[in-house]
Parts: sequence; C-alpha cells; structure tokens
Amino acid sequence: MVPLSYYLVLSGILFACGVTGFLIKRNIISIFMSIELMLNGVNLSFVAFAAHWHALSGQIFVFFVMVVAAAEATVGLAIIIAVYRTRETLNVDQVNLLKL
Amino acid sequence: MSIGTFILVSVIKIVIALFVLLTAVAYSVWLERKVVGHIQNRWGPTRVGPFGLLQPLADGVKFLFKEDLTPPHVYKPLYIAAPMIAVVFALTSIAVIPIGNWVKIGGLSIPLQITDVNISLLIVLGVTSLGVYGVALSGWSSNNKYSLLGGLRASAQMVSYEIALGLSLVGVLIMAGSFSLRDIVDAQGGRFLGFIPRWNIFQGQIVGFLIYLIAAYAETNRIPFDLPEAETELVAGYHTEYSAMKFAMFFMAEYANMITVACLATLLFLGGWRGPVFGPPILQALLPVFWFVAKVFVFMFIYIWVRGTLPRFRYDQLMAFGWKFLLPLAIANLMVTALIVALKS
Amino acid sequence: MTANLHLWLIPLLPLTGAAINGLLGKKFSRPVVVAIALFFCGAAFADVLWVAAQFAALAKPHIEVVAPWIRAGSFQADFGFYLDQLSLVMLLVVTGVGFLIHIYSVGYMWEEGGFYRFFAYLNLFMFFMLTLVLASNYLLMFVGWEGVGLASYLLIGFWFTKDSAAAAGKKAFIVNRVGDFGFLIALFLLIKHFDSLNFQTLAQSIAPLAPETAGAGLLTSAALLLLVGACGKSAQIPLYVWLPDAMEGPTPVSALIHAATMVTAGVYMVARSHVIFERAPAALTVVAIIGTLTAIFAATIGICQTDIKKVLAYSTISQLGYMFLACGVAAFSAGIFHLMTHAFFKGLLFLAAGSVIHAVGGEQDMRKMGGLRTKIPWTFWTMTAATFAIAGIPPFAGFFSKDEILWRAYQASWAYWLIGVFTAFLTSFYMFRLWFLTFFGEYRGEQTGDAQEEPAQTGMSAPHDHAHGHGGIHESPKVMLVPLVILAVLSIIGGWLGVPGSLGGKNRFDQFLGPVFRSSAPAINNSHANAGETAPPEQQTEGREPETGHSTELIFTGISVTAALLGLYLAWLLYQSRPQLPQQIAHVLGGFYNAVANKYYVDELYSVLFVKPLVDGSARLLWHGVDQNVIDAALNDSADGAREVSDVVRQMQSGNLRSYAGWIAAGAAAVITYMIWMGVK
Amino acid sequence: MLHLILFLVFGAICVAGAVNLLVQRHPINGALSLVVVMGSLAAEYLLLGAEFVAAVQVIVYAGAIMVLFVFVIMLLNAGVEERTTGSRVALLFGVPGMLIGSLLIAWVLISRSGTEAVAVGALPGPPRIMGWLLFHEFLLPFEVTSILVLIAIMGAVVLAAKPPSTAPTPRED
Repeated sequence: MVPLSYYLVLSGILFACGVTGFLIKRNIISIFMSIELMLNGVNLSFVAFAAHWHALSGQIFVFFVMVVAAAEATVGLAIIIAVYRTRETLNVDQVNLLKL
Repeated sequence: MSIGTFILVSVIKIVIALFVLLTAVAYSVWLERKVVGHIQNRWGPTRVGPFGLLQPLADGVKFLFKEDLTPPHVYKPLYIAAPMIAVVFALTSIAVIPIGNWVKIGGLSIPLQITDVNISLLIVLGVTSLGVYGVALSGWSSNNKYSLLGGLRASAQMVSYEIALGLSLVGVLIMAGSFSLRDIVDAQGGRFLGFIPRWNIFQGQIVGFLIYLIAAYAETNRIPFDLPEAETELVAGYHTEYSAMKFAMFFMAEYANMITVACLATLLFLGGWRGPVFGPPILQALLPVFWFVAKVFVFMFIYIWVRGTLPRFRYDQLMAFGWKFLLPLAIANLMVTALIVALKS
Repeated sequence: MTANLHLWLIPLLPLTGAAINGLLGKKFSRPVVVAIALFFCGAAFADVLWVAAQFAALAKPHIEVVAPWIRAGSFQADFGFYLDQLSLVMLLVVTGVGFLIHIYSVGYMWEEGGFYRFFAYLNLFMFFMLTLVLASNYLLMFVGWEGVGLASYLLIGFWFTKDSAAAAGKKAFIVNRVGDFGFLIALFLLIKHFDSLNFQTLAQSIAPLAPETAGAGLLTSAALLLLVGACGKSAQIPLYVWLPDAMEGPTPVSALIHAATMVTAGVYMVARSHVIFERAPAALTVVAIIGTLTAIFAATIGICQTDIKKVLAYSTISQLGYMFLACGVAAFSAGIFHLMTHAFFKGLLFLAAGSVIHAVGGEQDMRKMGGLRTKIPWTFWTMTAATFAIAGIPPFAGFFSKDEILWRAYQASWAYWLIGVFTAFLTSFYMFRLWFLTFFGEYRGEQTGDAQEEPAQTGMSAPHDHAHGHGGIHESPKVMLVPLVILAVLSIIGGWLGVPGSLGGKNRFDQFLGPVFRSSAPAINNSHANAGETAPPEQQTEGREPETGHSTELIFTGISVTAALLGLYLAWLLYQSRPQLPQQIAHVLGGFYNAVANKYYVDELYSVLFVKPLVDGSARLLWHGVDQNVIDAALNDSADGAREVSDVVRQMQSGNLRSYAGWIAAGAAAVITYMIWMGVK
Repeated sequence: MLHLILFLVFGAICVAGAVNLLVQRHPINGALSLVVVMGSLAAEYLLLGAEFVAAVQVIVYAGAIMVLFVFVIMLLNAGVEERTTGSRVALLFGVPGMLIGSLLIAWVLISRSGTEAVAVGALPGPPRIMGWLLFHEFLLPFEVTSILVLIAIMGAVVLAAKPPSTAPTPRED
C-alpha cells in the first residue's frame, strides 16, 4: 500500500526536473522534451488522484493532456524545423530576435 | 494457484514460447528462401540437410562465430543498444498472444498464453510501436548517411502506418467490445448459415482486414514497403553497418515481428484457433493449436509470396498511399462498422 | 385609437428619399434625383392627405407608439406619434408647402453644383420637421427640433465655399443652441416634476393645477424656458439675429425653412405646450410682450432694407412676432391660423422674390430693379397677391388671420393692439415699398446682372444658375411658376377658413382647433378644468369672449384695414409719385435712420457683449490655460512617464526564451508561497 | 508490500530518467531517457490500476510522440548542445524560484496529506467505462480536442512545408 503523497511527490519531482530542464537546456528540442516531462508529471498526479478519489474523470483528463501534448508536439516540432531552416541553429540563446 | 506455482508455470511457458518463436523465426527464414527460390525458378537452400532443412542452424552458427566488428565514429552505446531494443520488443509482444484454449494439466487449467491481461491487444500494439526505436536508433547511431536515411524512413513510415493499422483494428474491437485477444476470439465463435464461421473477416471486416494487412507489411518494413532497407538505394538501410550477431538480431526482430503480426491477424480476423475440433481429448486439446499455427503459416506464406512478386514503392508514393488512401479508408470502415453495430443494438 | 394610420410612414418617406439621394445621388443624373426627391416628398404629402381624409373618424388625440425608445424606471419616452387637429394643420402646411417648394427648387437649382446634395438636405429637413410635428413627447420633438436646426444649418451653408454663407450657417446654428439650451432645461424640469414628457400624460397631470397667478412657480419657469427655446427657433427678440443672415442660403430654402415651416416651429411648440402656458400667466405676458416688440422692431428695420430678401426676412420676423403675440394672449388657434396663412403668402413672397432675382440675373438690390411688371407678369401678379395678403387687405388670407390676432390682442390689452396696428401699417408700407420698387417705375439695373450676384457661382464650380439667357429679363420656367400660382391662390382664399363671426363667418378654423386648446383651458374661478370638452364650441367661444359685441370688433377691423391702406398710400407716395422724398426724409431723420438702416447695431452689440468675451475668454483661459497647461500637459507627462518606465521594463523582454521561463518560474514560486502562506494562516 | 517495492523501483527509474534528461548533453540521449521515464510511468499507471491509460501512454507518448522527437533530432542532425550563457535570469531567478516552489509543495504534501494509501488496481478503469465517460460527460471536450488535433495537423503541414522559393524540392526517385 502506497500513500498518495508518494505519488504526488514523485510527480512533483518529475515536474521540477522538467522545469529545471526548461531553464538550463539550450537545445530547443531538449527544452521541448522538458515540457513533455512536466506534462507527464502532471499526468501521474492526475491518475493518482483518480485512483485515490475513485473517480475516473482523472484518467479522462490524462487523455486530454495526451491529445494536447500530441498536437503540441506536432506543431512545435514543425516550428522547430522551420526555425532551423531559417536560423540554422537549435540553440535558443541564439534565437532571440523577438525583442524590443 | 499459489504465487509459487504461478511463477513456475509462467517461467515454463515463457521458455517454451521463446523456443517455439525462435525456431519459427529460423524456419520462416528458411521458408522464405525456399519459396522465393521457387518463385524465381531456383531451388533455394538444398545443401545443408534434407531440403536444406538445417540451413537456419548453419546460419545461426555462422552468425555466432563471425567477427563482430564495430565501425569507427559510431555512437557506441546506441549502436550496441539498437539491435537489442529491436529484438527485445519484437519478442516481447508474443507474451500476450493466446495460441489456444485453456488446457488442464494435472488439476490446474492453464491458458495457452503467457499472460492474459484484458488489454492485451493494446499491449501488442504498444510494444510493436516501440520496436521502431531499434531501427531508428541503429540508423542514426551508425553514423552513415545510408543508415540515417533508412532510419528516418523507417520511423516516418512506421509512425504513419501505425495510425491506419490501429484504426483498422477498431472495427474488430467494436464488434468484440473488448481489448482482450481471448475475448475477441471468443466473440468469433459459432457460424451462420450453418457453414460460414463467424470470423470477423466474414463479418464485414474484410476491408479492415485488407487495411491491416497492408499496414502490417509497412510496419514490418517488408516488401513492397521495405524502403528502410532498400538495397538498390540505401545499401542495406539502417543495418548497413551491422554484422554478425547484431545483424542477426535485426533479422530475428524482423521475422519475429512478421510472426507477431500474422498471429494478430489470425486472432483478430480469422477466428484465432477456431476450427473443426474432434477426436480424443488429447487431439481436442491440440487441434486448436494446429488450426492457429496453420492460419499463421498461411499468413507467412502470403508475406513471402508478396515479397517474391511485388516491386517496391517509391517513398513519396508510400507516404501518399498511407495518408491519402489508407487512412481515409480506415476511417470510413470504422464509421460504417460503428453505424452497423449501433443500429443492431 | 383603433384605426392604425401608420403615421410613422409620413416622416419615413422623406428620410428614404434623403438617404437615397444623399448616399447614391452623386451617381444619378439630375432628372433621377428630382424624381426621387419629388416622389418621396409628394408621397408624404399624399399620405398626409389620406390621413386628413381619415381624420374625422378618429378619436382625438390619435396616438401611435411605434417602438419603445427610452424606458428608465417610471420615465419613458417612446417613438410615438401624436395626431390631433393642431398637428394635422401643421402636417398639411409642412408637406403641402414643402412639396410646392420642392417643385420650385427643381427649376431654381437646376444649374447648381451639388444638385443631389440640395435635394437630399431638403428631404432630410422634411423628415425632421415632420418628426417634430408628429412627436408624441417632448424628447422626440426635441430630436426633430435639433434635426431641423441641422438641416437649416446645412442648407444655409449650402454654398459652403462662400465665407459669408458658412458664417451665416454657423451663426444660425449657434444662436439656436442658445435657445435649445433653454428648451433642454425646461425638459429636465418637466421630467423632474412630472416624470414624463408625453404630451398626454403631462396634460393629465398638469390640467388639475391652478394657474400660478401669484408669483412665478414651477410652471412659469418651465414655460419661460420653453419660450427661450421658441425664441431661438422662431427668431424672436433677442435671438432673431440669425434669420436675416440665413438669407445667404438659396431662395427656396429661405422660403421653405426660414419663412414657411421651420421658424414657425417655435410657435407650434408654444401652442403644443399651451397647457403649461395657460397656467403661467406671467409667462404668457412675457410671450405677448416679446411678440409685440419683435413685430414692431423687425418691421422698422424692414423699412430701410434694400436687399429684397432681407426685407422679406425681417417681415418674417415681425409676422412671427404676431404669432407670438397671439399665443401670448392665449389665442393659440389665431396664432396657428396666422401661421398657416403666413406659410402661404410668405412662402409665395420668397418664391416670387426668387423668381425676380432669377429674372434680373441674380440681382438682389431693389434699387437696381424696377419696372418688371410687364416683363415678368406671372411673377408680378402672384407677388401682388402675396403682398396684399401680408399687408392684411381683405379678402386676402393675411387679413383674416392678422385681424383675428389683433382683435384678441385688444381683448388682452389695448397696448398690444395699438402696437399691432402700427406694425400692420409698417408692414404694408415696407411691403408695398418693395412692390413698387421692384415692379414699377423704370428698370434701374444694368442689362447684364453681373453686379453682385446670387452666391451660386461664386466659389461653386457649377455654372452660374442664371447664366442662361442673360440677354435680358425673362420669365421663370413653368416649373417655377406653377407653385407660385398655387400658392397665390392659397394666399387669396386661405383666409376664408377663418372668417370671424363679426363678418358673418363662424371662424371654422377656430372651431376646428377648438378641442385642442379649450379642452384644457383653466376655467374661470377654478371650476374643474375641462368643462370645454362637453360644451359646444360656439357657446365656449361666447363664454371666453367678453361682452364687447360684433360692432366693436367691426370697428377695429376697419381701423386695421385703414392702417394697411395708409401704408399702401404712403409707399405709393414715397416710391412711386415722389421718388426723391426718401432721401430727404433720411436726411431729416439722420442718426435714427442710420440706426434703423444698420439694424439698430444689434449684431455689433451682441458681438461686443457676448462673442468677443467668449472668444477671448476661451482663447486665454480655456485654450492656453486649461487645455494646454492642464489637459495636454497631463497627457504628455503621463505619456512621457509611460515611455520612461517602459524603457526600464522592456529590458525584461530580452527575447531569450529561457529568461522568460526564469521569470515564469520565479512568479510561480511567488504565487505558490503566497497561496501556502494564506493556507497556513 | 509488493506494491510499494514496485512503486519504488519504477519511481527510481523515473527519477533516474528525468535526471538523465537533464545531464545528457545530446538530445537523442535525452529523448531515450524520456522514453524510459514514460515507460516506467506506464508501469506506475498499471500499479494504480489504470491499465488503459498505461497502454495509451506507451502507444501515444512512447510510441508516437517520442518517435517524432527522435525523427526530428535525426532529421536536423542535432549535435551536442553548446553551453552558451544566454540568460542570467534563468539562473538567478528561475532555478531558485523553481527550487523554492517545489520544496514548499513537497513540504506541504508531506506535512498535510494523511497516509491514506492507494490500493493496487484500486480503480480498474475498464476501457468500456472510459469510453462511456468520453462520449457522455466529456463529449464536448472530446470534440474540441479532435478539432484541436485537426488544426494541429494543418498547422504542422503549413509550417514544415518548404517555401518553394528557398529550395526546389529534389525528386525522390
């Protein structure tokens, strides 16, 4: 028997790792993957709560998260390809023209 | 049954399954060479053993003792991991495939299936979809433009055709109302008009069946969809740089995947192990397995037959076919099936 | 109230015409424009006639609410239309005269630039005027009120490239605003105290009130404020100054707006508010005084004017003064009667004047005319009819209405009567002066009327409207003459509607309008207010008239006629038989003459009293002081501040994705801390 | 007990994969470690009795999305990322903020939440019920997401399509 809080802590750790990745990674693709990591962490807490409260809706939401993640991945990767085609770099520190 | 016996039985089953599967793989290679040979008016392997029956054994030995050379400038960890990934996932998916009914051995009844989970179909799909990593990574890691192209093609093509594949299965799922392969097979029991068995293929899923077949060929990178390893364009595609046992692993993975797909097709569309059962109990226990194996064999034969006769697609043709024809067709099939089922109930 | 007359159709028709012409007219050829304008205006006229045919069968007043407009709490003002005898008369006058003048304009404006614009404005004016007349509450009336103001502004400034025209338009607009200010405050008063602007509800809530004989109360103040508005619109002292300048507009406009219809809106409004005025004797007195003063004041100015249109303008003002006088002595029906006849003959006068100007090629100075009698007979005869009508010589229309007013005025106070009669004398004098100067004697102008011309071509790119056939003086085209003739007939027979009892008539007009005014008249010694409705009109009339019998009335009639004839004779004497006399008289009178000739320097006075202080004040205090140093300064400083702040803040927008992520993370941490802290507390 | 052990094992794998994603400098390793994370997460879902979710997790995430990532990495031939110092903010504010936030949350979780346990397979989410929920209670979100996916597809096609001016597409054969 595992306390609910364990799952939550685990998901929290995953989410924190995602945030950290977003912060310290330079490669756009890596950053993107960090986002996916965060989503996964959230999903875990969703499922954990669903099991805890005996409510299936939590799992449903996981599906929605996945669908959104898929859409995001497609568009995002397409954008990355476009960026690479024009700037010929994947380093976010060098893709910083969008400013005042 | 107690946990101990459960583990024991499971281990026994796993060992048997692995042995059978690997043998099947080996002999499907032999079969392929023979059949293609005859299609091309050759004899195929004849030297080793009667009809070259021992050929696979010899090949295995050869692979084992060949020098396993690793080219320079490859990305080693993945280069080594890739074939393992491929073969492992290829072999894993067999775990949930039932090849027959429950059998009673000394009091406890055992399903002819390593484990029966109620989402077995999904597990098969998931595992096979993971198989692509082997191909892609090998192509990328071996630092070779042909391999890279092969890997790219493989991943793109597999992801694309997986959709059509999955959609073609949904029709069957709707009719069976379950993800469990065993339930699906049970749902195909009985026959109508007295003689036609209630297999899904005869229940209007013929379109789905064809879609599944085509998509499956693409999933397993077989002719006419073997772009990833197109000899004439990319020397040997993703496994150009591989040799010896690693190469053998890819080989095994490919054929294992073929077998898995064939099993799946059998279970989903051809009523699995269903068939005329008669005779003494022992025969009654074994006949279903026989039917199952027979059907799978038919599929393997078709595989080889197609390979021997069809030319290869062009890459853009492949993609266009998958996205613009197969996918809409699958969706239409799904809609029609859903409509019919809804109207029936 | 059962019958539905679709009154909303009446104003809507001209609006449609205005919309079509105004939006698409540029593309249309002139005949098309004319067709559209005339059709919609005529349709409105026809509709009004139809309504008039139905009228007898109606319960009065007939009210139709088309749509809710403003409903705030218990207050509500709807798009409602109010039809009773009064508004019916107004409808007939407006649409009828309006239609005729539309026809006339076709000939008059044919050569003008912005042809379609002119007719669009004209239709627009019709729309607003009809709204004003038909409105069932003061608010909707006010909409029409402002609308006609707008239309007149547009039409006065029709030749907007000419400075004087533009200035005149602005002047009219601004002076009217002064009046509207009073009007608005009156409306607010009414809303505050009676919580309604509907004529009916107001009448019901006011009728029981006793007249404010002692001291000025709510009703008096409301009435006075309404009067201010009326003065503005109807060009009464002290707000009359805009009307003479308004003659800068095309002559048909002067005829329609500044003689026949719009300027009478004030009279209509006072009559419409009679319930209030009747209960505010003080206000009534003020009305009467203002009317009288205006009448004589304008008349004196009119004597010395040389511009034919200016003369007519001032005579308009003085006639309006008559109408106010009538209202002031609570003889509303008489006022409306004079309004109608005046609409006929004054409209006719202007149109004829326009025809004259047309004939002599844009000349407006009477001293350069003369002897046109033979050259333009049609115009001459119609003009003659109008002149006799306005001079109040029986049996022309003006006689009856003016006589009615004078008689009622006498009943109120002999002073009114005296001034009225004198004004009548002046009126006939300056009108016949105009008549003689224009049509008799020798032609004193050059053959080619290029001296100082109708503003048409000056500034306007269009060819001069009278450029054709300048070889000599010529009669106007048929399309201009037909309205003249019709109006002439009307101004001859128009008065017979109201032949007073003394002349053996029974004053049908008064009876017709009777129910409107009598129903709510406060009965003597505070008996219950609306006894009038039950009693038959004649008896009511008797009841209201003092015992002075027909004989006295006849005498007074005789006097006023004599005055008119005297004016005729004097005019003949001065401008026909002994033309050199006027100069001598002018010499004798000297300064007074100059004062009169220069309109008593009223414009100058106003400009010194109001305009200059306003301009200087607004320039110094408001513009430089408030606007530049407060408002602009505040805006600029805040803008500068924003720029400086953003200069600092925008450093955050480094364009670096990870920096943004960093900010987000920090912010999230802050939020989490806050939430947990709150949770812990 | 078994449940706890399994949880810890897969949790450890999860965290290891996540951390690996952070330390690895080559995107493809990151991708693979992410796949590992997802696989072990699927195991966690199984422990929580959400078999269907687990399966979908494997198929969609590991099997499709991550393949897409790997594909892009291979396509762009992304190399080892260089450690440029583009943003001080991220290090000065972001990381501390992240740490503070996560620590606070962890503290709250540990301190506040009672020890009520989650049973293994406590809530079997049979696909049948999930489907029912999807098509009844969550019909609108479901349809909306479907539209979202459609839009995403079109957007991806538009974005990734080579502008004809820059480079003429070479013939495949």
